[in-house]
Amino acid sequence: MTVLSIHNLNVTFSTEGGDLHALKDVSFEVPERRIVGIVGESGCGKSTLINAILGLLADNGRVSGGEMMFQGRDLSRLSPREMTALRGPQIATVFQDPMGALNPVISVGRQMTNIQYRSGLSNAEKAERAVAMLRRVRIPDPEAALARFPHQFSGGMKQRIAIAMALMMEPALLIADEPTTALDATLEVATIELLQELQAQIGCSVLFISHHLGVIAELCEDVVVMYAGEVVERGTTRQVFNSPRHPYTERLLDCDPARQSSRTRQLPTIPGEIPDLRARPPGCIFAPRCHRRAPVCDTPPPDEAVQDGHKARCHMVTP
Amino acid sequence: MAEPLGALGIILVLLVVGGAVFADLIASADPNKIAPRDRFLSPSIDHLMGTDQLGRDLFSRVLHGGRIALSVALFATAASLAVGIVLGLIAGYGPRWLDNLMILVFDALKSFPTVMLALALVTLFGPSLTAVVVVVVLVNVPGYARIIRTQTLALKSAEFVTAAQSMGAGAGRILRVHVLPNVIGPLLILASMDIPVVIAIEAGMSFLGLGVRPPTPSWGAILNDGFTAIRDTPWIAVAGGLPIILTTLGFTFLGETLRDVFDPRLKGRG
Amino acid sequence: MILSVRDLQVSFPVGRLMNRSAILGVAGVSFDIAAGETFALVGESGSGKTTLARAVNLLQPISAGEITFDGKRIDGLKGAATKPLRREMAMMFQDPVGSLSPRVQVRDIVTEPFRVHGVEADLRAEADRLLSLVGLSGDFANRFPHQLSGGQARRVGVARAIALNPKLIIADEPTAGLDVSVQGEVLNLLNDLRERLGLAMLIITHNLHVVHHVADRMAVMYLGRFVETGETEAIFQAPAHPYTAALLSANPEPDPDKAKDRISLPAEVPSLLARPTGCEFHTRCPWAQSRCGTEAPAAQGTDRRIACHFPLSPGARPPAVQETAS
Amino acid sequence: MLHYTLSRLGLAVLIVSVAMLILFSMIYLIPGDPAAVALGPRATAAMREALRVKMGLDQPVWVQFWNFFINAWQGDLGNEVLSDRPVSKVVLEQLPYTLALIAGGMVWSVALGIPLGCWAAVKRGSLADRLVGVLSVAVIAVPSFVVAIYALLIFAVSLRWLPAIGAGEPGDLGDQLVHLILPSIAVGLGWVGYIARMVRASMLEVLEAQHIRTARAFGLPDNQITYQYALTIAILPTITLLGVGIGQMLSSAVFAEIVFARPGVGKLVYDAILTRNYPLVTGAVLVTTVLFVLINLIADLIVGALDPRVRSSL
Repeated sequence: MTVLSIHNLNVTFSTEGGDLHALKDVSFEVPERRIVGIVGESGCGKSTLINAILGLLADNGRVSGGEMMFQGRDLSRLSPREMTALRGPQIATVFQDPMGALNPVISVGRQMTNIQYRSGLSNAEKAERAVAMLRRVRIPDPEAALARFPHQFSGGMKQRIAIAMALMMEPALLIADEPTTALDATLEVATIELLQELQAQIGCSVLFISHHLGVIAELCEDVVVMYAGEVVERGTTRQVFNSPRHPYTERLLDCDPARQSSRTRQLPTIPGEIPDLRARPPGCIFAPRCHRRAPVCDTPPPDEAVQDGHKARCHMVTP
Repeated sequence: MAEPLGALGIILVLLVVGGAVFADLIASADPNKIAPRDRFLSPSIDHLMGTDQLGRDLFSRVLHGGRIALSVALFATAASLAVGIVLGLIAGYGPRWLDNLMILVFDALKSFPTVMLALALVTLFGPSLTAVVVVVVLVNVPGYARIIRTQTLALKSAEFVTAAQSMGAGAGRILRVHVLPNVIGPLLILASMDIPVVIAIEAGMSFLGLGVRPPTPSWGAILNDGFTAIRDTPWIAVAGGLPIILTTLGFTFLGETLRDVFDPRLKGRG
Repeated sequence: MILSVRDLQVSFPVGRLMNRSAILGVAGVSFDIAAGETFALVGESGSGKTTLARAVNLLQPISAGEITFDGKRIDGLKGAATKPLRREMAMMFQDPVGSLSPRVQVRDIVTEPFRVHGVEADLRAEADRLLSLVGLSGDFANRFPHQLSGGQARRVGVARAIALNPKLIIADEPTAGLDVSVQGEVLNLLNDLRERLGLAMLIITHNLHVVHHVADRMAVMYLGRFVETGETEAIFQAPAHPYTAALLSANPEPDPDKAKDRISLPAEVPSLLARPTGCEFHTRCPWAQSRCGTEAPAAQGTDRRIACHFPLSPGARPPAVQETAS
Repeated sequence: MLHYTLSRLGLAVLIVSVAMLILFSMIYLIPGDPAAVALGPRATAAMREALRVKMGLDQPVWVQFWNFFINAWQGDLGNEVLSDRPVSKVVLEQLPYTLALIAGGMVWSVALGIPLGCWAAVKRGSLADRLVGVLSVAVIAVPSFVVAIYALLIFAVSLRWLPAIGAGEPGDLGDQLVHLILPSIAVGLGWVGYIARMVRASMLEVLEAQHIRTARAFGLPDNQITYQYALTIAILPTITLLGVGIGQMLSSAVFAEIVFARPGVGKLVYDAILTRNYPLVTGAVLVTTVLFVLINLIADLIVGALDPRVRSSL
């Protein structure tokens, strides 16, 4: 069973300099009870993808093709009202910035009961659920925490409260948008362990977005590698990290200084810049920076299956 | 803000400025020539806006009044800007105690209601154009200095300023090269939007008889003449009020459009 | 020694009128940097590493200790007296774009040190020379900072730092805000320049892996103190302080088969207002024993200094965690 | 919150003190002899000297300021020249008329401005938004005394719908309210625009915030997001603005009182200037200044009470 299945998703923004093709033919699946990681550098389209799934694209953006099937329904065809009903109880989100994610003038308890407005529970029951959830994310003295305001918590605690809010309604899918990036490394570890533990208990699927390869490797079972608005490679984490087939993935993994276990004075890099998405090249999007470039790369690359579930969008891949 | 509004603003401003600059050519009548026989004439071909209680041609007085309004506005705004920028930079970059002291004085100055301050000043120094300019400067400077001060304070801890300090650059160089170019833009836009406010202050003080002295033509003074005789000769009040409305609207529309074009971040502020 | 720091303390006033007190952002640290050497300060937010760097650069007044640069005491210098020093010691700031003045062209940014210090030079030629040193073409001279990518802006920052051939460069988070594929470029550039120009460097970072490839020696900071100091390679081979070990494990190799052996630290970083008693790390240390809560450990050793009662043996794993999942 | 209240109060006292110092300096800087000015040209040298001693003008500057300062804080603003009554009493007699006028202007401009601004922000970019934008700018631009005179001309002189002068029969509330209509239109019109713009701008800013995105991601209904999550924050700068606005309305009130021949502090000061009744002028300026500072203090305290971030900051 898949919870979310995205097929050939395209997103376009109209800008003053012409249409910006932010996502091009993005396809991947989030199976039930699995953690899928999306990894990519800045400008790869991670945020656009989340906004598209949540139906929160900016006014000048639109889904220009493809479908996003969530529990049998295409998210891009739902009315705003139907979308609103899905967000929260079915698809919950944790955002990157723990400082800004909570409303500064509404108490934590009020915010946590507000989001249960569809549950039909009494106020006391809602508060009880909120306390139980805060206890699960290890907020000390959860009853007292309900009356407090976000600025009275540390960054790490705010992020745990945000996680509690997201998982309180036991959603089918949790989208985590770089939830640990703003945290210190040692806090990051604790937050990831917490996410893992709660996911196992609740049994939801997780779409985990990060630029941090180490975190993805630890947390995720499947991984989707994005570059300039395209999915260049996807598969299980083992398949992609142990035998990357797309030159970009290969290079990206090389670049991670953590991979260079022995000391080196010449670290690998990827020369060049991400192309202008207003004028996508007709062929492979990575070709201008690719070390294995061939004449055939000027034509659109196929989404080549390497082995079961492992796909790379590259001419050079031979199964 | 829609572009057509900007166009309307430009047209209005050009009309007022043109009228003021070419006042002598457009209106042949002497704005100060008293003609007892022509008192209270209603608008006609000879007197486009009619005449006032002394028989002076209102159209001519309105055009010449534009000169007073515009020159006071430009001079007073420029003076406020110069003083405000210098004080704001000092408060923002100088020592903490000086900043606190200056802010206190600014707040105290701002706590006088504008007209009350004007009334107090004029009582003490007598009505004159200088009094108008002093009032405008006293009213504007606290606000301008505060804007510059707040932004300077924010930039003071910006990395590029710290970088300049770490390089050994002195306060003068830092303020001139790294701070001023980054803070002056929004202030210039806000100041240009304050021009109609300054015109209103001049007209208001002249209306109360505290600005320009008769017989110098001023829109506020004409409005006052009209107000005195409002029941019998309403056109004088109309003649005095209309240019004020058109000018303030023109400058405001123009300023809004300029701001939206140059600095969209400021949209809806002030 | 190009730089010697002894028992440096930086304190910040906190509270208002009635209950005024001070917290120690840097609580007494000592280290040396030899000419041509790269020394790294590693720590998480609030560890005091940036404060320490700013204090060394005389951007932050110190409350105690000595700083000796190139044989001269520099702590306590003020105003114009600091100017000659600023030619010799250049600082690079965290934000690649934000540390460049937004309304100034790249050409004038990289040659600003010449103007500030009144050095006569053909500024146009100097700008081209500096840009080519950091691998940027002359076309960049006419750009403004917002027209640069993060990596390009970082290169411009490096060019400005080396403009007057300083003896020491202080780099605060040189790879912050950059993508992994660009981080390598910047680190390679720093390594390259260091070899060509014989610079000494003080690098401040939260990312241990950055340190691994550029620093000769390093210090790990926690709550304003050094917990471990030594040769980079030695520390990476066998971290001896539990905090170093936790930091090292927090940034694992992207390998799904190896990633699981992280050391997870319970609780959050204590507030500087309420420093723990004894060893200040004992509230979060998986190896802590009763002695750690009462007695502050003194730093042991000469080249390799460790402030811990029970230094780890190589490859140590945390003792079985009693109850983290309650 | 207590700390916040006390520090705000302390600041207000400080500001009023500095304002007194500024006012005193202005009086002291008057060219010529205040006693001579007050008594007019026909006074003898002996009379002037007697008044100088009575006014304390023979003492050193700092003693003069200290006396002025202490007396002013005790409510003693001296006596007015014409009837020798205490200035504070004369001003306080007129104050209720001015306050009624300001309250009138404030009430209708808030009642219209806040919903308009909210509406424009929610319908961002629509024709309605643009219309509200243009109208706000237009009413802000036109000075209140011009509005007053045109309102007088149209509604009182031409149409004769509303009374032109006075404050109405004492004791007749209905008559007083009718007399309040035109002046409060003049005083409040520009503020409809200010408030609408401010509410719109801060609403738009808040609606962009990360926590609003979070609230949407939790599927909260749009109305709740707009009114509970966004407006509660967006209203805070508007409250501060209203504090400032009352100061500006004090200015507009001067004109409105003169144009509509209403009693009030503005009319009082204006008449005092014409009769060279200087103690009355400075006294009235000081009273309105204190009033303005007080209102801003209240606005700050309201913002503090509504914003938990301020409330809990010691």
